[in-house]
Amino acid sequence: MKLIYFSWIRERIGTGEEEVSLPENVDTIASLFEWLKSRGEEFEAALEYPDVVRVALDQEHVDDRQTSLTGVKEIALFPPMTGG
Amino acid sequence: MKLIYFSWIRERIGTGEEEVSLPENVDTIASLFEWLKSRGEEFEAALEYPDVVRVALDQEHVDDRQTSLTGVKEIALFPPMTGG
Amino acid sequence: MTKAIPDIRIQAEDFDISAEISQLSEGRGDIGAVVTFSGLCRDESGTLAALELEHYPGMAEAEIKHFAEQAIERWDLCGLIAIHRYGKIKPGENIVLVIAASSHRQAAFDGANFLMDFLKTHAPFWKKEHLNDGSAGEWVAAKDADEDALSKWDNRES
Amino acid sequence: MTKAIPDIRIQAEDFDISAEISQLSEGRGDIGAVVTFSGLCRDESGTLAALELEHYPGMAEAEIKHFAEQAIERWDLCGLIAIHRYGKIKPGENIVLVIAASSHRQAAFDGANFLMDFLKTHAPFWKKEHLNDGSAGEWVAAKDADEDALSKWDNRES
Repeated sequence: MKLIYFSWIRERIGTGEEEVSLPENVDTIASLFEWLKSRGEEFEAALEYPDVVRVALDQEHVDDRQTSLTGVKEIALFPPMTGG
Repeated sequence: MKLIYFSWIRERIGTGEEEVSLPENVDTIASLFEWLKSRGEEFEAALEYPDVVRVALDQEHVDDRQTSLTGVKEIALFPPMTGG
Repeated sequence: MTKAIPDIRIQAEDFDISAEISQLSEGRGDIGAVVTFSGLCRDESGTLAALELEHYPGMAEAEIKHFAEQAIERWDLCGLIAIHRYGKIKPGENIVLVIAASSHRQAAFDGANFLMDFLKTHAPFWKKEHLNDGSAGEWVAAKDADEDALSKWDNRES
Repeated sequence: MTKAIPDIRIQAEDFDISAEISQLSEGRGDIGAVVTFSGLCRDESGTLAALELEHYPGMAEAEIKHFAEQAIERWDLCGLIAIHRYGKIKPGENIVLVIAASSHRQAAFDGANFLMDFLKTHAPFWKKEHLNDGSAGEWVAAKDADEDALSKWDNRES
């Protein structure tokens, strides 16, 4: 499973992407957030305000935090977009 | 007094502009229209549908047909504009 | 802040949009958005050979300037250019260009859109068609839809 | 009629608006209106040295394409180009370009405006400021106004 981070979330975590093996009980976005926060204070800082963190599963925006991660290959976390 | 005609009004009248001396009783746009129509069938054809004819006095649009012509130097008659 | 002065040109020649944008924005740090509108001559499904554009010199510039100044005032534009061509124009060629520059994007969109709506209905230009089959073309009729388009600028806070 | 295919590019390089318009309209007789939007880097009253734009490769193209296809469908556009730059961009330089071509002017305005609103809020780009005084810049915060701007495309007949 590939995790990708952008903008200040990337800066707080200290890396742009990583390969991880998720524990079996980490099967939704909500549980992913909990698991990430348990991995250290850089992750806690990045997810300090989880409501502002946007999520894309295999490059598609997903709002519902109960969405299943089954079959997903790439998860991206990033703040609200500021393009244009 | 200079009269200027554009588009199909110019074509029907057969000239783009002319210098005229208005009779004393021709002192509004409405009376100008009546006087022009008396000048021949080319003018009658040009003013056949007077409601669609637009008028500019000294290069300013004027809607009210009772507007006075006193002091006006240039009167233009033309159909609805189709620029852009 | 000094109000921007609209740059209005009535000309036979074509225009270069990139060059006009550069002229407007070069060396300025306050412009965040530039909207351009260019109107082109359509071929009307291949029937049209050219449009011939007649205008009222003097009044054409004055009318466009009048509405351009309204647009600058209403949307606090940084700059506004309007170029309208006259003479014979072939399908695919440019007829008109409006460029609005602003700090913010909606102001640039609205300023350009507003000026185009007024230009269509208030600027003294008339178009005559020249047809490909050689027959005498008609003067293009004014459209009610163009007149109706003006209403979107009534009583609206920008 | 075949639907137009949007031309989406994410690139470091600048773009030339006239060249892009030519590419879109050359040899076509059905295009009557071309609207371009270019977004430029402002200097924020002289405090900004540059913006640094980060993006999500792959998803950026896909997201813009998704909304570009919606715009083409909704306004029956003849053509649509979107170019978004990434990397370091200095004040006065271009960031983004949208070009919408249509037979009619309001469709071109609306198509370009719609795509810009969605690009601002849905395309995965993030801007970081680099300041002139050398201090570490902030990541630009998303604006509620940009989110609100989307509502004008709801439940509206075009």
